[in-house]
Amino acid sequence: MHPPEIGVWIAAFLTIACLTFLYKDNPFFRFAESLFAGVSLGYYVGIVLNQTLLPNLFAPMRENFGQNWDLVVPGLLGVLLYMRYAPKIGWVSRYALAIYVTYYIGLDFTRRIHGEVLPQLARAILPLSSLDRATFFSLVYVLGVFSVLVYFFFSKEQGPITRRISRLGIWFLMISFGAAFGFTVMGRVALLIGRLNFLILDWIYPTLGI
Amino acid sequence: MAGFFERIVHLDRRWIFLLVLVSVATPIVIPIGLPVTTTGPTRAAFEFIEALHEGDVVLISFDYGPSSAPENDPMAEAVMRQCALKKLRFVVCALYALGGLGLANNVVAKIEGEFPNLRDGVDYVNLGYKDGAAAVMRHMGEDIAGAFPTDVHGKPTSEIPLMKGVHDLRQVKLVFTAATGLIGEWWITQVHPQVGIPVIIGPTAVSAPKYYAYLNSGQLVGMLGGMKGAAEYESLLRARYPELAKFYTTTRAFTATKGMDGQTVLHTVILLLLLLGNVAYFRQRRASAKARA
Amino acid sequence: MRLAAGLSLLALLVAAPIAVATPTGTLPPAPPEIPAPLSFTAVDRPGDSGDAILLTWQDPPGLPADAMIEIRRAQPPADEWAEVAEVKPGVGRHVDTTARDGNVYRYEIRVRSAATADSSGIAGAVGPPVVSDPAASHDNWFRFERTNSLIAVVLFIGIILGSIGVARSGKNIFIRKIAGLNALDEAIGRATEIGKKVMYIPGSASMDDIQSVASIAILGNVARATARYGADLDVPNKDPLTFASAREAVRAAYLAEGRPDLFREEMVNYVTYDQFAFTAAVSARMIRERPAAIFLIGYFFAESLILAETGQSVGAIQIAGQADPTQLPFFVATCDYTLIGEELYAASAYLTREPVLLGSVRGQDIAKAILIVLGILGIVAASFGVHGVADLFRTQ
Amino acid sequence: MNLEFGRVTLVILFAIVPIVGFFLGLRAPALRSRIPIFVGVFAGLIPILSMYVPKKFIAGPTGMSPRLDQWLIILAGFALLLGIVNVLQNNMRKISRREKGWPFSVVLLIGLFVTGGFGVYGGISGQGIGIAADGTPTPFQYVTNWFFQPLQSTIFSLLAFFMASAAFRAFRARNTEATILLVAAALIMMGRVPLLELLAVPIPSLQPAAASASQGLGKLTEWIMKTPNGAAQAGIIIGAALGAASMALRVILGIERGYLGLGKGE
Repeated sequence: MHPPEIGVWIAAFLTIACLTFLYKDNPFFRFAESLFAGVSLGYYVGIVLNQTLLPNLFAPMRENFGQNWDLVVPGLLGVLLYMRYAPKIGWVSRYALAIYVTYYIGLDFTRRIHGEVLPQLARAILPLSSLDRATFFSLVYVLGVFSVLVYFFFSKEQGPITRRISRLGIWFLMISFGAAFGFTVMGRVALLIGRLNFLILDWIYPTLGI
Repeated sequence: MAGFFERIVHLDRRWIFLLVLVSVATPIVIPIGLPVTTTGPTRAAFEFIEALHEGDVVLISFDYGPSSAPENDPMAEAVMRQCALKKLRFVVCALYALGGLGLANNVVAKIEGEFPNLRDGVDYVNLGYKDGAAAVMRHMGEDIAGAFPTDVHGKPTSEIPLMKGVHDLRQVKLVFTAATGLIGEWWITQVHPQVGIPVIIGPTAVSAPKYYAYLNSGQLVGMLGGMKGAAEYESLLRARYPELAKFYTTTRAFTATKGMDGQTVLHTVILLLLLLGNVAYFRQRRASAKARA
Repeated sequence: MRLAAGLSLLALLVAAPIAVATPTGTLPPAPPEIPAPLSFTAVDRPGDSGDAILLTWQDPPGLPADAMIEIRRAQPPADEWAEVAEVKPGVGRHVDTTARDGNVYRYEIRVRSAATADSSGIAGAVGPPVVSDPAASHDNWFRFERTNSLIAVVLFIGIILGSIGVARSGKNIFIRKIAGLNALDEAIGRATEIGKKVMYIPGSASMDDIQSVASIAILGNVARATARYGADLDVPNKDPLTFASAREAVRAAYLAEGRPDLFREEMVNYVTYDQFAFTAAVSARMIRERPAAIFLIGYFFAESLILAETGQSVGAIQIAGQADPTQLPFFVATCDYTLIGEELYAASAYLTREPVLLGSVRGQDIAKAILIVLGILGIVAASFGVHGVADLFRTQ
Repeated sequence: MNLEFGRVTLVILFAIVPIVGFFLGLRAPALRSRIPIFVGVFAGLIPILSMYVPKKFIAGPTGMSPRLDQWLIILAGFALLLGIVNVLQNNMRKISRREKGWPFSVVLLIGLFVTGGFGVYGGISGQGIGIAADGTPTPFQYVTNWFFQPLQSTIFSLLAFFMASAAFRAFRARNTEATILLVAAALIMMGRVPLLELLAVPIPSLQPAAASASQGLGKLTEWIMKTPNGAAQAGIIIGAALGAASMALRVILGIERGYLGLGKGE
């Protein structure tokens, strides 16, 4: 068994420095946190340059300008973003932002109705005719969906009936939140297991020669 | 006694942190080996893959990063092992920007080591990473080689034997996405409606509840929810294929099944804390009501 | 190798009719006759972007057990048939995505029995071919399978614009109390009193997510309040485009309140693009500067709980808001108030009481009411045995 | 030059119109906000149309909608520099004024320049940022493996601690709603792991009973997740989707424009 390499020692130090934040803020954590902010930003410089700009902008333009001449435009729009630092004409950066935001918002618009509202409604249309356990479950489901929707009515003052239905909706929400919380504990513990695995299996054991 | 409960109600959270640390670290050093019970979505996923035929093509998409690797890695490994045993051909890709490719390479290398008969380009192919997840997916729905012109070694996708007859996702029998965030959901909301391909998702435990709605509406075939889902899958796999046991019993390697020991201990500790917190809360409330009366 | 196979196929093709014509007994027994597929058509695949031809047929009765359907194509006037695909019986359709718009193709389809000699006695025997009319692919104007979704979209747009119109004409619109938004002023007021800052985190998503856009709208209102009270505001950002938007919104708010003197560029600052580096830096900032009010509004991911728990531990009033359900449980558990789901989008209407915004909230309510009615009608119909009601709402 | 209809239209809408708009805006301040909003209407309509109109020029692989998608990925790439400029400004100021904790700003900038430098070097030299041709990690990959990833994973793992403390504090049966929250969370936590088996470890005779009870609890967990939770999630999704769609409409039509720093009637 080889002793762990220097990288493992660095990683172990940074791991422990981050964990000390749980006890209290301290210079080790502050060092790790500042380093993390810098390194992560530098990381994205590398990622964006190598995985976005080079393959999507520079390479296509260099290899086949005739097919990709239009990519000049997003490049220019990108430069427009920086115009906000030019005091007199800062407003031209609005073009870049407006195009970016409205395109994705438009994409989102149909996705919401096409991909969320209609399929979820289709799912709630369940036959409730027979008297068995499945029907009871369907009834619970249907009640849940519609009572939560009633809770989200904003522009109507609640009458005695809608108030009760919307209260039921809140109960469904609370079941869902509690359940989702309980369900998530696992995933978070998994992350901690991952870190402690690293510290114990990759750092402590090899260092001790186990 | 009242003083004790008073202290519990306002317990410094650092004591809880210490308790968490100890209860997760202990099982790593001293494993327990608790049994795992399986759930419906995991069984549905398992049986769906079991029902595929030799030679069918499965897409395995690495849509997660290193931070959720303890949850997602065992899922991807388990599904790949199942593909290898069933002689399904699998196409690997990574759509997660932050290290999805590195994880895909690691898992593929691990499975290559376990199944020396697998031939790169024939039984599986690793297409590597591509930026712009949603656009790439839509592109794959129309033309896989267009979305991934080369595999991870730079070999043109169109020349890879496995990809003969696999032009777009319509010729693929299943997408398995091991996912940490939104990307997994896009397979369901964008690709499934586009080409009608069945999707199985291996989400992190946190996003799993959201996918029940998709399971219910039939947009999802099955799901491996978090580390528990992965451990369930491992136990299904070991039950069906005893020859896999060797990968799941080494002491040094990490498996989801082992992770479940730490999970169980910590869940027990949190539940005991909840109980204690509530008992203390009611004791204190009664005490203050008495004081007022 | 392939040539030899082709030649032997050709020989078989030629030989087959002769074998049928010859009286049995003098020659080896005739091979079992292989039927031809029925009603074969080749047309442009409807509702697509071109470059695809849809082939449909019916499997003939009496197919050999291991038969495959072989599809070939030629480009007239040339008569060279090239293989397109081989599919299993029972499918009845195939889409040729290798077709290119502007070309005319003819397709040929025939049944091929197993290629191995021992399964049916004949190696790769093929049945008589059926040839399609010439077909060409083109791109289309409408996806018919999305008719239901288009109707829904048009209806929705109509409802929203109609309600906005009604609201503009001066009709008073009621809006129910949303506790989290009522607390907003109180939280900022308290921060001003004790001289601590107000921290507003507009989520971790970029401006391509509509929750970020909603958050920026709320930030505008929060910034107006801090400008009015003279409280210090701190808006750390993860996404650079959200950062750009947030800065514009805050600047505009201070201007609108007539306090441009109080606006400082550093109020809206950029931290880093990494989710957890951002979380670490902002959590540390919370511990060091102890803001009195923290707003976590927008699209958050796993960092939600770290931020909210840290904010809770420094004793800040916390108001969270998110439309996506995944992080809501953690906000509900750790924050004083949480805007849940649609409440996030109703917030700017609630805070500004602008008729246009109120009108669109009213429109959403009408849409919800219609959905509930449709859902209940659907359930009633389904319960009385009407099939396929739910399919009306399924999208493709 | 590829002069497809869709592509030329994109260039006219999103390059020519803004250029004209720039010159018009120099003279007429009102147009400084109106033309961007006008351009935005088209940017918003393109993806909506491409959903229903499969014509090549709009929805084909190189049609307007996918092409605009590719454009905006590039635009988003440029945006990062906007953030970096701000980080430089803020930290340089801290250092030059010797504000409290300024040495940590130095650490931050070193991290930024070293990592970013490795990344830029990898891009310019053609070496890339992953594994080099000889199989060794590039400097960028080394920093990623031993600095970036451990830091990221560790901060993420803090959630395990915060889950426990948040649960302890928040899940108290104060009223009906809080009680429902508590009970649901506790049931799911019990059902997700073989907890009863763990408790039965000291008493072997109880183990079969524990296993079957655990199985039942697992089923209950599944039902809660699927039915009441699934229903509530569907309700949230439908409501939020309507809210989002309505907001989207307002943004596309230029009614909601706070994100551009434009108030009402500016």
